[in-house]
Amino acid sequence: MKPRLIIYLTLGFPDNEFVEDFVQNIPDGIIDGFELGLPSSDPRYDGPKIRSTHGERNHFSQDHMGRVLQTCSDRKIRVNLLSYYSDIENEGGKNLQMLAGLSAHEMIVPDLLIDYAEVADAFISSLKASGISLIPFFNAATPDKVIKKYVNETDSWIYYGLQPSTGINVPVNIPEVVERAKSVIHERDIIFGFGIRNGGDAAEIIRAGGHGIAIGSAIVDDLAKHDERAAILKISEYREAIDSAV
Amino acid sequence: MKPRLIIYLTLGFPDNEFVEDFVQNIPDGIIDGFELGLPSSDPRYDGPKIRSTHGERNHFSQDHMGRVLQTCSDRKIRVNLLSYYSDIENEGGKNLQMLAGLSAHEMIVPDLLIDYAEVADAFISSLKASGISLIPFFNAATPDKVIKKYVNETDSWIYYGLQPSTGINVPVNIPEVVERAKSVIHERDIIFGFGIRNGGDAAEIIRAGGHGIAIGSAIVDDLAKHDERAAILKISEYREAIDSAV
Amino acid sequence: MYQSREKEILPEYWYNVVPDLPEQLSPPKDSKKDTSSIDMLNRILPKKLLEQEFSFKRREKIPEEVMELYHQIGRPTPLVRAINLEKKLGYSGKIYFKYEGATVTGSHKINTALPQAFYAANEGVQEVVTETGAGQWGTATALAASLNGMRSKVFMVRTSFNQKPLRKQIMEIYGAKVVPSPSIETEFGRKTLAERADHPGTLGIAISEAVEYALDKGFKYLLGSVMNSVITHQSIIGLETARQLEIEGEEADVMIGCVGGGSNFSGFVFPFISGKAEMIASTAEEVPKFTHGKFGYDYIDTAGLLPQLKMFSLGAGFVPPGIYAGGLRYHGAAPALSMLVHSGRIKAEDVGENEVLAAMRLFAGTQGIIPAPESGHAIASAIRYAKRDPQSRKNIIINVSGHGLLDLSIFSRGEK
Amino acid sequence: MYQSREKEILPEYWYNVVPDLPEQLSPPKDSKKDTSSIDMLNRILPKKLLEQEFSFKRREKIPEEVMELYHQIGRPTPLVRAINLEKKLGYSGKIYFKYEGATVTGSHKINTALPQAFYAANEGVQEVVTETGAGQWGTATALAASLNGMRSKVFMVRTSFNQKPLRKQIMEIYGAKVVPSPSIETEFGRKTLAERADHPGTLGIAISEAVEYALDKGFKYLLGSVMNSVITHQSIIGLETARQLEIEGEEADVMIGCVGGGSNFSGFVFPFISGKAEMIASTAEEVPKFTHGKFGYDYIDTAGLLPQLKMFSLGAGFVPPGIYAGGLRYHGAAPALSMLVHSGRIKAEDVGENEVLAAMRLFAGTQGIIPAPESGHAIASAIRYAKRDPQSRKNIIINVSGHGLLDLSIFSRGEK
Ligand SMILES: Cc1ncc(COP(=O)(O)O)c(C=O)c1O
Ligand SMILES: Cc1ncc(COP(=O)(O)O)c(C=O)c1O
Repeated sequence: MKPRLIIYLTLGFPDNEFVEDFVQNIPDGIIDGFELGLPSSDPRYDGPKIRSTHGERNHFSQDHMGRVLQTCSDRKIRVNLLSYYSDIENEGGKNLQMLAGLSAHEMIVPDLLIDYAEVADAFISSLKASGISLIPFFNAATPDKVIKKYVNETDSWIYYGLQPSTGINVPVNIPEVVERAKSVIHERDIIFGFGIRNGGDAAEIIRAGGHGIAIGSAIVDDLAKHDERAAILKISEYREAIDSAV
Repeated sequence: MKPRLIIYLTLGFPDNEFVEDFVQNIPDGIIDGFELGLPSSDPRYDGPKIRSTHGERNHFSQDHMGRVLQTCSDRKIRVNLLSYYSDIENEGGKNLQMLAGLSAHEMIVPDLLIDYAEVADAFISSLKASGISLIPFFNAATPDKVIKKYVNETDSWIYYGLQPSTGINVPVNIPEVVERAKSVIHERDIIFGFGIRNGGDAAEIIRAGGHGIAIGSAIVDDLAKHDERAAILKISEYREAIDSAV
Repeated sequence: MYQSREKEILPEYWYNVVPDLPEQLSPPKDSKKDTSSIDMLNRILPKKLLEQEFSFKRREKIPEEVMELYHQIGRPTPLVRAINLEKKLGYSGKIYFKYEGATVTGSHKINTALPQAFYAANEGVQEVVTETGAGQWGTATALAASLNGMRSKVFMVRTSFNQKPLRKQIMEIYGAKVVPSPSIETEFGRKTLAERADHPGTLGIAISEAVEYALDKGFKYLLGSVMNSVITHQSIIGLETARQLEIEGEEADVMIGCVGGGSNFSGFVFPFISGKAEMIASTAEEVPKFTHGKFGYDYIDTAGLLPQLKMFSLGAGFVPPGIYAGGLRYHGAAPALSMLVHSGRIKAEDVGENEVLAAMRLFAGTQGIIPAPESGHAIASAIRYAKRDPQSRKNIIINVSGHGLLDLSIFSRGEK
Repeated sequence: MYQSREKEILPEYWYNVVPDLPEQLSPPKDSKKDTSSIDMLNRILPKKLLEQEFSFKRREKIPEEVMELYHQIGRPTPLVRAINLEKKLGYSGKIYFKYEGATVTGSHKINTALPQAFYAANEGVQEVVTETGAGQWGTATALAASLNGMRSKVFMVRTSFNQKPLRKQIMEIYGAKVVPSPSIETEFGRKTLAERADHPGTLGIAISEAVEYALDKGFKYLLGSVMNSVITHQSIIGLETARQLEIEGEEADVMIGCVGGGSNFSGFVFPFISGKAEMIASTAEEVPKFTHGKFGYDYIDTAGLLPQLKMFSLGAGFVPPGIYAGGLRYHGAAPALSMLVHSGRIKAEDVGENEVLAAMRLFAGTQGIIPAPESGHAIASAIRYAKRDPQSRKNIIINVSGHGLLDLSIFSRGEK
């Protein structure tokens, strides 16, 4: 199987126009999907890089999100959304209703299973009712029981964090992390993200049996500089790294 | 076998006359022998009772000893002598020459194997040359090797101390002491002495397998009082105790 | 140590409870907007330690060299049936205690100091630095550094430094440089002293000085409690206990330990977490973190240099009274332990000074061991438990985290 | 303690060397003309102890109750391969140490305090009394009394009493009444104080007070060293060592210990006496009993209440300097040990303070243990031995008779 490459963008960063152009311009075939983050007032599991992309929430507009999703849909690029549950909760489910009408049918909620475990089951049900699957977000700190429970309750692919949060670069033994994830999660694709520093890391994940990788912090600096070329070049390098690792 | 009863007397105590009468008057058959101590200026392995009988050395005379030995010889009472090696050494073997001419052919030298081990072999030879056997004196503190060596080098009976020295009355487990002695000393009679406090102790020794007992401190008070009758009565009681223990 | 057959008791792997928790642990939180206090750990912690801190492998192989050091410093430690204590209490069940005071430095702290120092030495570090309050952690660090051929530096809370000359002395014998904190060796220390020249010091200040010093000099900083990796290392206590109970043919019905940062208690009970044993965490009445603290994010250190953790805390600014049990004065408790107390799996209770001193005397007179005052809390809680139902046949297992030979002075104050 | 399998190491019998000596031991000698100081022992010593003192059975069964107490206080103690020390010294052979500091009272003294107290309690005694110099023996006695349900009283040499408050404290925690000696509680004490009100005390005076007090009140007196029975009890050290070496598959080539009264050393080496191991007794340069003492009869105590023994002695009136190693200040040495030193079977050497302190530091930094200053002599002698021939492949076995946690102050004087 061809390894998957997913690119994380925070909606509205560095500005709406850049993001909309970027999803339009990215060459065919080099990525397998976008993960689009809804800006958060408290992106507390993110490191300083990604935190900086959330900036002020008013960068973001529903129209902007709609346009980005439309482009991806037109270009047949798979998309999933990312939103902190704390924001969803604050907005009383407004986003959820909005999302239901869109072409993104998968969603990551990084704090859901950690800080809101007590409402997770109900939330997953209401997502389902809106036609949206939860992409479970796990990492090394997720207990086996928790992984098994939510693998059971969902049907999408799995997002597995290498680092406990983005932007942290603590030493990680990649083969061990992949092995642990695969020993608990069966028959589901596992995409690894958070703290993949370079092509070497990416290749190591694939060699160890990961189904794909997700990249975010790595291109934040290029995006901040509005340097689309540089970002796309970097993405191609990751593509090459994982493809040649198979 | 009839158990043996040996009575210790210090020559010249309480005075020459008393001792000479005593060996003359003791009824036939109640004892198996006398052990005659040569008064010592330093009877250091004796307790206060026996120490008091040594008193001043000038109580003692060779003539006195000769008379006592003669009486015993006449009465067919077996006799052995006891002398500290420190005295023998001081007197440059004078006693030894004297003893050679007498009818006492056995001798105990309590400090020989302890404080004079380095000259013991030579001394035993010179005793032999004078026709005298050493009665090895052992006790609980005598190492196995030492016991074996001197059992080999001698041929008389064995004197085995219950207490580390006379006049000490520390608690003693009589069966254990006798058992130990018999486990190291084979095919030789073992007479137990030092600290036999009463008929009960005496009987216990015989019951445990001892071949006889030696009594000393027990009659010192009677001797001091010149009370021959009381001493003989006490001796008879020991006789009875050991005889009935068989 | 000690016997080749004791290798049956000493495990080959540490145990990390995280994969077996009922819920997921909240990650540490960066306290600052633009820099990462978590990333900063890369500069002060040994790489391998940091990896352990965040990898949460259920089984973490104990390096062979550390294994050898564990043997040398007295592992496995004994599990002792406290027969005399049982008799004295008239308790019908059995009371066992795991005795961490049997290590050469006198407490469980060496269990984590050794691997931390080993990892640091392995990375070519020449000197390690840490802080100490009561002195047990500084002692363990000093020896661990010496055994791994490194220098060590200990920032010791000034009041302790003055009150516990023996602690200072033992650290120096092990080769450590001990400085009273606040000191003039760090900016933070100088600032603090400028504000108050006779500042008595706090653990928070000492941590800040140690971290600053490590950052400044490129040395590594060793941590004594609270962190996941520390608790993983301390699992050796519970793993040994499990094997020792197995050998005895017994099961743990009730497990009791004391909680400062939570390392000895967690290390003791976590290997039993999937079983049915009742677990009681004993804390100081004067520092009632579980009974009066809040469960939420708070700072590890007072200066806020280190990340925030989700834990029970009385507030990083909490100023504890100068109690007899210096090791229990910490404001918070390890995240996994906090979660399990929060969920009710682990019970918590507070014990006061007089009850603890009486328990220590009783233990000394019956078992011969002068426990550390910290461990005295565990013993006091166990005595409470046994007295509540003397007819019970439950096996009570106590963790006696250290001996109190260098803390004897506490017997001169308080109850006689 | 600790593990059921450790029962393989703990022997069932004590060993008395006397039946295996090359020559016969000279009996104790009464010092007085008309009374027997040996008989007097009947009044102050437990009956069973006195029986042991003079029965010299090669194997003496350890009572079951004492066995249980031995387990409780930490027996068997560990035999540790001193790998770090070997490395530091560049020694090609192996160095092991038997660690008596692992007992709960911190030294070998508890090995004999327990049976003595047990025998006393068995005879219905309510209180035991003893003296202590450095404090280790008093500590052991205090705990042994407490464990056997008796009160205890300790006459502590006044200088120690003042210099070692921790020692006093630990004895009191164990329930002992500690009085500085000379005291006003005995006639001998009052007499001594009348002559000199600020008398610093000596071990001799303290023994005399304890004996007088025991005679007066009908209590029993416990002895800490020198006597045969004490050495028999201490044989548990060597017997365990023998089994531990067997388990390790090793033999003892050189055995080294320190000598005060001779109990730890004798207990350590006597079970090996019939073998080929080289044996070295290490004494303090300031108390050179073997190298400068006389082999002959001398008093056990200064006042001459107890019998004379044939031993190496510097004279019962010898006034030792107030050295760092209080336990080595005794003027004599046990008779069996003295005989074996006299015969050449056991070698003796003196070590001075600076060498000992350096050895203690080296040991602490490599093995993590702060040894008792007494034990420091054994370690210093072992280091000398290893340095003399680093290429040797001999197994050196050291007896580390106690820990020095309550003696840390000695490091502040002398060499830095
Ligand atoms: C002997 C002892 N026990 C317990 C503690 C408390 O720490 P923790 O809860 O991390 O085990 C300390 C801390 O200094 C200690 O020294
Ligand atoms: C730790 C320690 N070692 C050794 C000794 C010396 O005594 P002994 O020679 O009887 O073992 C003492 C005596 O107090 C001691 O406390």
